Amino acid sequence: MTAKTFQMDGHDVPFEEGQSILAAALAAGSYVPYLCYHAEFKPHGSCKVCTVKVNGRTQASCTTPAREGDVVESNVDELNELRKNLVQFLFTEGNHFCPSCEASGGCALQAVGYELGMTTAHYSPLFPDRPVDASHPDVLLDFNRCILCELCVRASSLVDGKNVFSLSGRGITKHLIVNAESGKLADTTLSVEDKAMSVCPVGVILRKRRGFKAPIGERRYDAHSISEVAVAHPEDEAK
Amino acid sequence: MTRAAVEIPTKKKLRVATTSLAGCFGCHMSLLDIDERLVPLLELVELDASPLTDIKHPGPCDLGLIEGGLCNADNVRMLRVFREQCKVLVAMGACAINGGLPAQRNHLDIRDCLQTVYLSGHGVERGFIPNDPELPLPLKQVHPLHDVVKIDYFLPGCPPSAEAIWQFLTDIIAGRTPHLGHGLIKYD
Amino acid sequence: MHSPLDTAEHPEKLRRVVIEPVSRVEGHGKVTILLDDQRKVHQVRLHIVEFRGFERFIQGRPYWEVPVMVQRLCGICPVSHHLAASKALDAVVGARTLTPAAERIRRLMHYGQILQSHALHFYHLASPDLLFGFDADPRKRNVVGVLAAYPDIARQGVLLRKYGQECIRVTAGKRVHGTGSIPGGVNKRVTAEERDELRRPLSDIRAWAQAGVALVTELHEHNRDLYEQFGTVKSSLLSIVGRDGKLDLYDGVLRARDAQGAIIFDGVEPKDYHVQLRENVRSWSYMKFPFIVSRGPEEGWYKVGPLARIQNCDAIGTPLAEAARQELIADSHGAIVHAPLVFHWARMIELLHAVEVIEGLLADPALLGDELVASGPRARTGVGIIEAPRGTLIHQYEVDEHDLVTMCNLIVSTTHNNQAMNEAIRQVARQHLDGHEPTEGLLNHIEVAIRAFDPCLSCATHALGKMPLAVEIVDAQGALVERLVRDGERL
Amino acid sequence: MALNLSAIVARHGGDPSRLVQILRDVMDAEGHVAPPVITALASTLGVSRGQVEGVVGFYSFLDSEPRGKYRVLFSDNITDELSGGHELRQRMLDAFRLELGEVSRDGLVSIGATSCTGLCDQGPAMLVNGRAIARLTPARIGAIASLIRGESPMDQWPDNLFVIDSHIERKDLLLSTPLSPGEAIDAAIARGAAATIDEIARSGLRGRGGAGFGTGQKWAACAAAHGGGPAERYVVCNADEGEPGTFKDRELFAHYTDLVLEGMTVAGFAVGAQKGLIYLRAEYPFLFAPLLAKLEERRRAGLLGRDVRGARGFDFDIELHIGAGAYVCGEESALIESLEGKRGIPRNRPPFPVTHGYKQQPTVVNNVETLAVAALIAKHGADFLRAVGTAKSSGTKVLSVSGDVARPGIYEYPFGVPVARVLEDAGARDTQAVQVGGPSGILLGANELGRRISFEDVPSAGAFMVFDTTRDMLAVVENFTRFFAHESCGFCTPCRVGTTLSAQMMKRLVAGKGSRRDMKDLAKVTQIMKASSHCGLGHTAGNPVIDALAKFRPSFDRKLRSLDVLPTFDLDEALAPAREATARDDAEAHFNEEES
Repeated sequence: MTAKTFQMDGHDVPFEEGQSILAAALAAGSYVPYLCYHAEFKPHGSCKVCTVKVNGRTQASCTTPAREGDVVESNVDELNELRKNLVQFLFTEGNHFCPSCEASGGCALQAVGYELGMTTAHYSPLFPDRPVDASHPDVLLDFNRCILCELCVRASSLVDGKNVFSLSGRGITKHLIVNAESGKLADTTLSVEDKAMSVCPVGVILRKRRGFKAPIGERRYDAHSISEVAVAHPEDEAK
Repeated sequence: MTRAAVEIPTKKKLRVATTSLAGCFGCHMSLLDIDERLVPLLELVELDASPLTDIKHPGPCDLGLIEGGLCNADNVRMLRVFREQCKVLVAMGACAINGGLPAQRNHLDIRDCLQTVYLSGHGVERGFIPNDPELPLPLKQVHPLHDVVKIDYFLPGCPPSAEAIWQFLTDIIAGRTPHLGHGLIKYD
Repeated sequence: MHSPLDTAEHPEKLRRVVIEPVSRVEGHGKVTILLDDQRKVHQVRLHIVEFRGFERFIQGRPYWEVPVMVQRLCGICPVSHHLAASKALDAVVGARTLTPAAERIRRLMHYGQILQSHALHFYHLASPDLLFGFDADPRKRNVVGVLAAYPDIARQGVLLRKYGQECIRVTAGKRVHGTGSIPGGVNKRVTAEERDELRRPLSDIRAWAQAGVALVTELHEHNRDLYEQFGTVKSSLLSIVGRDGKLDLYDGVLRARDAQGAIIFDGVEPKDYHVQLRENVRSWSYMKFPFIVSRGPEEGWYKVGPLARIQNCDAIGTPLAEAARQELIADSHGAIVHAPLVFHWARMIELLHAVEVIEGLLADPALLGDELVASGPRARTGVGIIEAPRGTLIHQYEVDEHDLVTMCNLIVSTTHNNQAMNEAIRQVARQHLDGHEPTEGLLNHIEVAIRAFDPCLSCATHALGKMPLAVEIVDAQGALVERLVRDGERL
Repeated sequence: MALNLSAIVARHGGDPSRLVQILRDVMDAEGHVAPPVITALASTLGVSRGQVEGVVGFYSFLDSEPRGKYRVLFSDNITDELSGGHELRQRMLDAFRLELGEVSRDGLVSIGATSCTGLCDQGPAMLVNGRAIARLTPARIGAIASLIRGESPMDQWPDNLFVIDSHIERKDLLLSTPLSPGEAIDAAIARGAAATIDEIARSGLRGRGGAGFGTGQKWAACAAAHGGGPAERYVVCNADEGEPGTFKDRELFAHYTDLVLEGMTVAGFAVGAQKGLIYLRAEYPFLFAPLLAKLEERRRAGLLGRDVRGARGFDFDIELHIGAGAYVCGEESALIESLEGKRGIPRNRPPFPVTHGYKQQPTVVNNVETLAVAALIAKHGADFLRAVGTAKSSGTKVLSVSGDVARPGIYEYPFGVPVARVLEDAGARDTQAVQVGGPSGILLGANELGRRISFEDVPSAGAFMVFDTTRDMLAVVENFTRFFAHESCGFCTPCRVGTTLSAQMMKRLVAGKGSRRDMKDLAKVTQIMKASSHCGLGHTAGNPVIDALAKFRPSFDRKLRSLDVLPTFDLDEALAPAREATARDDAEAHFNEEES
């Protein structure tokens, strides 16, 4: 029995029933940029960076199940331009000061920006006011860098069973909140062993007093680009 | 010390002006970090206004490299002079591109910033906020260059590496569209 | 005592000459000069015109971010800020003593920085004045001109700087704004390969550094009167010295001498700096004016930087540099030297010293150790003082129980020299401008004096910025009569 | 106003899916939902605190911080704006010396803006503590300000303030065919469920909410879901009429209540549902009590409840849910999320609501008008509808006509009616443009008035806003971009950021401070939203901009200055705080006009 396949950028990509286009592509060694996807969680498709064209229609590849015979375009100028714009949107919306960010070099947002050749966020930055939460003895939350991927929300709810994180607000005021009347992380049950501690693709959820321990050259995306890392260890990357 | 014969070059060189607005000069340092390649570069490039020369205001130039964001009124005025004079204008480095670290004051009230530094500053005696007309006033927020003028190219990094700057300049000199290949785009 | 040229009695009746931006310095500043109808100078001020507010927005940030963040005060001496902040935060994380490897790696980073910055300042920025003359053709009075006229000197300058930058890259991860130093130590070990790579060019580097000292000595001897008189104003001196009294640019205690060389204070621990130093604010500069408390704001100002350091210490611990220092002392027959142009000489002696220190560090097996971080009982505050290339640099932080910075105070090298630079340019104005129509060449004299201090106006703009030159002549009503743009070829 | 939280929770059966309703009740009782109340609610309902806080933060009419004792919200639709709403709003702000969105220091009053309140035929309009007041005039504003100052309880305010007029100007098939309660249900029961669905399908009835999906097809899919086997099926009436410029559902519920409820019941019978849910927007508080009374009346008449109309086993009842101020909940899957007590975030599809809808059960979501028409088809048969309209758009369309017309109101026409005909009937003169279907619809220029309202040509959910030649079309589009920025749910990147950037750029352009780059970027941003947004809101948010750029280019060009790029911020104003701190006012402390 031959495996089911769809076509992506002219190559056959095998997939298992129920697998998304993104998961199948990554498993087959074809990189599609993404930010809010994580192999361990049900995809929800909010960042839209993984948008591909399926039979001519743009769709988020993480939430679109692969189907036999689909013709998928991914690594084409039009879509890469679209993705670059979405990454520019994210940079415009938050306060992404890479030069002093301890996640720099290991940050997926930054690495996808590199991958897509982004040299500027282009739009007029919004410079939102997002105070940090340092109340927890071992964890710092720097909301300035949040891209609202909800991976921490999902990890805390589904793996840790704690619901430490939620979202509030709407539109451009949507923001991450913690599950405490004080609004402070210290008043939640978060612990450093939680899954939610390890899923943030950017620099929001940080172990305190660990910043800059990894020297330049040894950070996650220093030696290899995110496209190489993501297809070399798709499961690992998703973690 | 041996003194070589000085030749005032006559060949048409690429005329380049550089400046630092609300920057730290790190981008200029990175430009100097091309090291020995400065020699061949300066055979192809004529420096106009720049922190490295005594030309204080740019004349008509082929290329303007600007480091630093817009922090005060003077920055805005100087940027506009550069835009008028330079055919191609480049935002060099994080500050020029997104305000950079100085933009971390953007969520603060500038009045409060000034007060903290000059009135309640540690070890300050008889403090007050400097208010002489010689001093340019700070803007409410720090802005990237493209908030005020058209920018032709963005050269990211804090600072962009010497390799990135070299690649960019050699592309421009050769008349190519500058392209930062893999590993040369960095935001930190 | 402030010179009378600080503030004119009737500024509204005077014409205003502006040098903006001051060029071939690191940063943004401008000079204004007020003259009367007889071209007599009534007021001269160096304004630091930019305000960046680092001290404020660092508040609320986690302390471990600070050493990386504060580097953006200055791209010319980022390592100085990187290390001064790290040292202050060493105290916060309780790292009373660094591991041997961390201590050496930081020193390698720092002396690499001294080397590259001094090379930059002398060869790329200041040497055109000294080699071509203060009023030489402004079109060639720059590093490009030096490259054309003195290719060997320029090339040595470029390579000396490169070497210093490589020391930084190896220890900090990149040449400008690395991340190598962290509270309690460093994050990156030095490998044997990296060490060997740095050792390879050392003999050339040493030779060029010696040639540099020889060059300034020669320049000084060729024009002794100018070098000794130009902008010379007496003041106190401040620096840190090693606990053994020798020159130490990375660590030590504060020592101040008066203009004659008598000790004002000595052995002051960094954490007690505020007992000895306070700051004043003037309306016309975003840069503050520090002074020695015991002398008061009027007379307590002082010089920092190479010239202060090599006269403040008891000796330099490396032989070549100490020999050069003795030569300088002998030249003035042991009297304290205050001449700004002699800063260049002192600077080259320190450059040579930096090469020697680096040589020693590279020969020290402890440099390759892999124990990088120390810690101990936490503290709420920390002060880090280091001798940056252009002078004493003070960083002070308070960190709360949540690890956030609640207070930041920075006194950067250039700020210490604020009054001294102002006094020097007033002196130059008296010596060279009084009664003359201010030409481009004459105005460059002002800048030459500023450059001698190697001001890092970028640093100074945690409250600052840049220096071109335009001369605006206004009539008594303040209307613009004439505008001379001191713009090199477009004057 | 002591808060009896347990009583409120008990009233809703302690059901977490009623969270939005519970929070509305808390708002009514206390004016805001305080953090301790959120904590208490979460623990009582057994959900995470973050979920409750997230819901409070999502809906416009729920606040976690105290607003004024009198919460005044001015409707900010373009029709309100054109009829002087902004001036009246300013008058009221001035009266209380407040900034927009501010609460007075004594906590007496807060004045803000809200999206279209569906009173476009009688604007400008406002909501005070959720109660709608239309036909605002300076005199009314003055009266309201006095009442507030006097802290007069709202139930003692003059009744005439709260009168909502009805302007049904033209009736056609739907609005003029009488139906006695129970007639359609009886017909459906007689025909049988499957045959009723067939009849609906054969009629060509398409959803009146705008998308035009075949109603029969939808019902059939729901009935067949889970293999047609046992499931809890639901019929949801989407009365979250949030599209600015539309108010036809308001009139249908006010005057054709039985017809709508009859349609729901028919749908329930056809798909095998036992429960119907009405999701009614919060902006129509004047409909709540009559509707609840009508439901009770129908229960008493055997039109709802067990064995409806005597049909054994056909148990069907209808529950009323009120929204809390979120346009996106008009999207059917967001509406379902909201019905379940959550933030109104559109779901990923597939699966579709017809198989996995409310509580993951097969669910039909239909527009108010669709259900009303369905009732008539059940009674009169498919051909009744097919007889009017066009080939692919059978039947009629109820339009909400507002803006620059002599007679704003409700107009029903057979599909295929030319736009010009509507304009003529409504008394429009010198028409410059018509926005059909609201901001997410189509903007027609004066040369397109021959186009026809139909799924084949110009589809419409009902809004029909008219702009005469005196209007600045840029200001119109700017209002729309502001609307979308306010209403984006924020789930996906393109819509969350794109709507905000569009609104900023349009604001600059309208103020004459925009640049060619802004125009280029506007086109780009709208394209990105269209291509990659998660739901219809984002897909259509750029429509007015795209249409205006194509059709009203001169309006843009007139406002552009010649520079390619202009500052994105006001330079001189950016120096104001530093001027204040330094007490400077010299020339150098300003950007002169030329520089700015």
